[in-house]
Amino acid sequence: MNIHEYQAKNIFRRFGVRVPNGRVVFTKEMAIEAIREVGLPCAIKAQIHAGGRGKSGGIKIVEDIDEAVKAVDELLGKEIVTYQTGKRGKIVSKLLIEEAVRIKKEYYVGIVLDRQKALPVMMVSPEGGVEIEEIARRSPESIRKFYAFPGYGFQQFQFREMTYFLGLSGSQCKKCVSVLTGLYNVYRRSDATLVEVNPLVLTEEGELIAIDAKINIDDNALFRHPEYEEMVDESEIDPLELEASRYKLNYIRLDGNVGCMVNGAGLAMATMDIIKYYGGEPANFLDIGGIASADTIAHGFELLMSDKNVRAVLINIFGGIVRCDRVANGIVSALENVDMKVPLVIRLRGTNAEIARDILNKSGFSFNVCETLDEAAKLAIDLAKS
Amino acid sequence: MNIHEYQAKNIFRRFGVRVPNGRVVFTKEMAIEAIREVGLPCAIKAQIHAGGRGKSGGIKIVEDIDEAVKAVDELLGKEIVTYQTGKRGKIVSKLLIEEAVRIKKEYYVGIVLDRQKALPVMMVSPEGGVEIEEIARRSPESIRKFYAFPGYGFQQFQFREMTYFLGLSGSQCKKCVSVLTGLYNVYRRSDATLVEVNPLVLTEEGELIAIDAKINIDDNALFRHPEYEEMVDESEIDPLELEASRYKLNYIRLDGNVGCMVNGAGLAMATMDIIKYYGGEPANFLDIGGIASADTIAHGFELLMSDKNVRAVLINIFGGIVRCDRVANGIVSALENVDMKVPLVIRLRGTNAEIARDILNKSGFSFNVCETLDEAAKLAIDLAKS
Amino acid sequence: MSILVDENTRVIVQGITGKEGTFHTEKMIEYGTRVVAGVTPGKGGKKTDFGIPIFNTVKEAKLSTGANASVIFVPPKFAADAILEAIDAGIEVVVCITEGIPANDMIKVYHRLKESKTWLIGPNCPGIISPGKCKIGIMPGFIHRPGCVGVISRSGTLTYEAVSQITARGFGQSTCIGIGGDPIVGSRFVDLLPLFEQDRETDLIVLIGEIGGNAEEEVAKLVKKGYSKPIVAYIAGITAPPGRRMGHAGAIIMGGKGTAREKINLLRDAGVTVVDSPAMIGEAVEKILKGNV
Amino acid sequence: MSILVDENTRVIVQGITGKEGTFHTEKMIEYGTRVVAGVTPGKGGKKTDFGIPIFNTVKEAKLSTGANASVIFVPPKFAADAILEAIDAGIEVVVCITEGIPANDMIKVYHRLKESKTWLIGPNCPGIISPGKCKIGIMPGFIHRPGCVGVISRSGTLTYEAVSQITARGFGQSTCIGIGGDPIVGSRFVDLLPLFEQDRETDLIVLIGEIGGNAEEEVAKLVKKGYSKPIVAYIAGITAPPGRRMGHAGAIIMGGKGTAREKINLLRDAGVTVVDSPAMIGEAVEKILKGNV
Repeated sequence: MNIHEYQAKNIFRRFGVRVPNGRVVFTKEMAIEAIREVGLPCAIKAQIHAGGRGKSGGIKIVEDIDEAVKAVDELLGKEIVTYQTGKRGKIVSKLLIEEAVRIKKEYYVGIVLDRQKALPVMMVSPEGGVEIEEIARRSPESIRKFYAFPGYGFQQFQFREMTYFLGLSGSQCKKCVSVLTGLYNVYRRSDATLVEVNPLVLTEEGELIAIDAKINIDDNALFRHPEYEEMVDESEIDPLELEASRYKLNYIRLDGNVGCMVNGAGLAMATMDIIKYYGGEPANFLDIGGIASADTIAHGFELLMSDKNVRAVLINIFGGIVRCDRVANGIVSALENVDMKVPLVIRLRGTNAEIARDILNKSGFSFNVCETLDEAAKLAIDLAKS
Repeated sequence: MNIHEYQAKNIFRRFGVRVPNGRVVFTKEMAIEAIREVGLPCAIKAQIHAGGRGKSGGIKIVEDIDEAVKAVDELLGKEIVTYQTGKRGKIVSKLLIEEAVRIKKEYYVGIVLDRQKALPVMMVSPEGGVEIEEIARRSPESIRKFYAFPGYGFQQFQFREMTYFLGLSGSQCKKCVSVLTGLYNVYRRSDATLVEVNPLVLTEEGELIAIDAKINIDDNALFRHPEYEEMVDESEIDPLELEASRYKLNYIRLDGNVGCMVNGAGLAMATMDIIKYYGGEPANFLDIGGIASADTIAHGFELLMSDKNVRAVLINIFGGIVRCDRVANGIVSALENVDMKVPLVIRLRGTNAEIARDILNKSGFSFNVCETLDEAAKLAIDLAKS
Repeated sequence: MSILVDENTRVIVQGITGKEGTFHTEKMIEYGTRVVAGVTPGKGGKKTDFGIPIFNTVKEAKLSTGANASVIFVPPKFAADAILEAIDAGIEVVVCITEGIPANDMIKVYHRLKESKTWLIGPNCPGIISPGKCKIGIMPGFIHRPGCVGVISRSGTLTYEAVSQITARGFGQSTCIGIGGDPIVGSRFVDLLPLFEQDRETDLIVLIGEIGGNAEEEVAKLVKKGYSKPIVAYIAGITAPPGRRMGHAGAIIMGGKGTAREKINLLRDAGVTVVDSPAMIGEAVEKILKGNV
Repeated sequence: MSILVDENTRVIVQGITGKEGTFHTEKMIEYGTRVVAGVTPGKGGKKTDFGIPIFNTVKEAKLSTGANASVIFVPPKFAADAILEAIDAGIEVVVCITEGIPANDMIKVYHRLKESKTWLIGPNCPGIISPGKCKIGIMPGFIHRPGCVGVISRSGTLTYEAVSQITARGFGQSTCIGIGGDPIVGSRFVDLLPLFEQDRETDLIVLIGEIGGNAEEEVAKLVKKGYSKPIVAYIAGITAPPGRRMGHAGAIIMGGKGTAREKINLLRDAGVTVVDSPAMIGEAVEKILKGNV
């Protein structure tokens, strides 16, 4: 689960990590009031769930009120496209107005789960301010990794080693150990999968402040953290994806024209891949779950039909535990309630696949029933083009 | 650090472990008021720091008010001698008045540090109500041990296994898992070295209640638990031992007549042992610490002189880092301020031991200076007898 | 032969009285798996409709029935604890079907597991099957047939697709294992490949990977050091957009690492036959087994 | 020869700028120990009065000086962290002098230690000395002389007593180790006895035990299985009352277990020469070494 920068900063505050004085606003009026309160110069930051926001003009540092108003106008209600948003971008509905701090030095601190060691890893670098991938490319020796102790987390000596690696000295060392401890506590107590501060800055005044803040929460652990549920920003989620999640469907909207409906995430990705392989473009990822019921199939159809880009639909179901004849009946009964405007290619494999084909053929609806994945993919692409 | 049963039960309550309704009282009047409040029948329990209290008459169950008053009279202000108190016993200055519960079944639960595995171990037995050592002798198969996971403590499945081993079933299982979880939380969050409930009882009403409660806190971890400092009951500590602890001396009063003053715990025990070996009786254990200063020596003398049983004193100092001549000077200057009424045997070994002997011999005080431990022990015993 | 499970495997079902547990226990028994006990705390002493005895704890179940494997159908909140219980009881092969276990819970399980002798398959996986001998999990048994192809996969239905392609071409499987799609799984590709290497019945391994993590990169390293049997691989997710989660917690690309393209290149470089389309798995297997490469 | 430390051992002092650290660093250098670095966070870059370079972290100190041992004079609150830092830096022999470390902190250290290649001596111990070669700790160096007796002990001054008896009879020591009096120590008797067994220079071991715990019981078991060198033992605390703590956290008898009498009986039964009085240690050593048993 993603949360906004301003929400992450509120959590940081609770764990004793300093962040700039700031306010979140939703309107131009609120923004101007906030700018007066926070003072100038200040930072105006679009609150959207997508990496690469800075590079795409989503963050503006302004010196005077005219500049500030101009920045607010340029951001609020506008679309920002980053490498993570896809072509459609994200509409900015919230701004964080923050005091500007006088930066002496920028650091990077990130905590993620290391899958290979099955342990949280803390990465620190004195080369903060640019993306960690870029630091890794430009000066890999400037990143150092520290692994938690199983069951005991990070130790004080590790925080000290990080501090000295960052090049801090004197009274700043204690402050830095305390910031790093606080960030790890955020990670640990939130069941986070990512806590990232880039940059953590040393100010001219000698304070350590988290200028940016990113937290991802482990969705599987949300039952332990009811406090985070209210942080979900539904406006951030594609409306179709939001609807899908209500039906426990796994849907991700893409930019192509071949709609896909598949059971299982791996098979769904494979179906997208084969469409691409034969020169088509998948319109979405849609996993209706290992067990395909009539209900989930009906909701899946609705989703696909809501995407105006979809010109053909490919259904690829591997009937394992669930019998294909039941799936076929589900498709037929779903079609009775959904207005299908585009051609439909169906491929059913597994138990009772032949009975299923009979059911489909006799249903009165017009389908293209295929045997193999190859055949189905090629046909769907052709139909989408015509 | 030891705490009283009533204090332990207050901690149990905080961690959700049920204990009987009760009040701690210091006078007969308070006791009678408490008995009225708690109701009859009730339990009247002497609050002293010593095991074996039950067997020595320190716990009385009374049915009516006459019995109750009699029990209070028999306990309050009286001395209780158990196998742990030594001959002198403990004066009872506090009573715990508790409602009597209708016991259906008694269990044993104890959590201690297992030194060999370096892990907390939970021991449970369905044969509660008698001492664990006795259970171990009578029916070792009725005790089962569970070890914590390093860094992660005990797991839910272990609490379930304990519960089923105790023979609980139905709705009592959840209650039992919750009690066991609570007890482990007491252990963990208090930095305890021992948490023991004997008996944990199943009442006729189907509730699980800790009838007794014992907690020992790791002295070394007290800095993390300022809340426990106020629980120290100085009236429970031998006045001499209390004074010793103020000077950071390690003093334990025993029943013999040869006072010992030694640097180092091992050497102090060895000195007691050799006195016993030659037929004498040590009056105390006194470790003045690895480094023997004039100050600690002076305080040591005061302690020994306060024990009226002491008929001779043996000083056994191994001068290692600290030079013996300095120790000798310390002894001489201490004697100038302390009135020594009994003969003194001194054995100094280590750096500058010969210079030290000269200093002692020329001091004007009458000493018996010995070379070997053998010689010193024999002489001290002889002097104590005469 | 086969790996990890065979006709002598005796299985405990943890969470046998739940909906999933009941359903799949029936399916496993139908397939011929020797399900000898169930565990549901509080229901010890009872029996299932099929006459399988239920116990309160895994230790009791093991002691009474001599079980050496267990399969877990326990809700995600309690699943890590169930795995730890099975490990602690000394169960040799533990299969955890449960999806949605918190990563922090799995960290705890993982490090305990590595100190034990238990093989954990999953979580969030379809399970393990040695066709004709033993099925522990939720895969459709009928698509499999005994044979010489070992299958390991991070995916569920995509594995069935691969298996059915292999079966359709007249070959069978020695053992098929879905290792699970979570960031932390009990057994990784590189843990299991040596078992297939030692298994006399396995002539070729089909490996189904996907974007995210570095399980496939580890395989490339292992194979490069020398692996004596041919591997046919397919890596799903070449079209997946970066930073988005494709169903599995595992199927996410972070910052350019773990892309399908990188994985494919590394595997090919190590000598693995990587097919471009998921429809080509069966064909590639046939080519190699018939010596037509 | 000797065990664990010798003339090539290069020592870091953790907490070198504290009162104890400063004092004993001087004493160690006087004895001839190669103290190559000190660690005090925040004082990195400076030097001590003796010209020893100070570093902020153990890793830096090790990297700069090639140290392979460390000794810890850090207050009890921070001592466990200092041990973990030394283990993490790959120091081979770590000696922790600090008294009063919480048991829970030592549990953490102990399990990390067992996964590492580090030998930890202590905590709450006088340290280790290979006479004439290297002294790491707080024992008075002058009472020792090089020789063929290995000494291991749970006690401090009582060890000095034993050593001085051995020296007084004209013998010397290969290595003397105070393992510490706490409930959890890094190295136990049974961990170290095999090293003495393999050390060519050691002909006999003097072992000083005490009440509490089961370190001596473990020794009895080990010796019973076969130990090739003679052991002279003394167990302190035969007069100690039950349930009372005698200085060390370790010296406490719980419920009849760990009494001196039991330990003595078990050791004798295993063939260890246990002396009745602490004054008889030197005599017993002489008898065995001169073949007068």
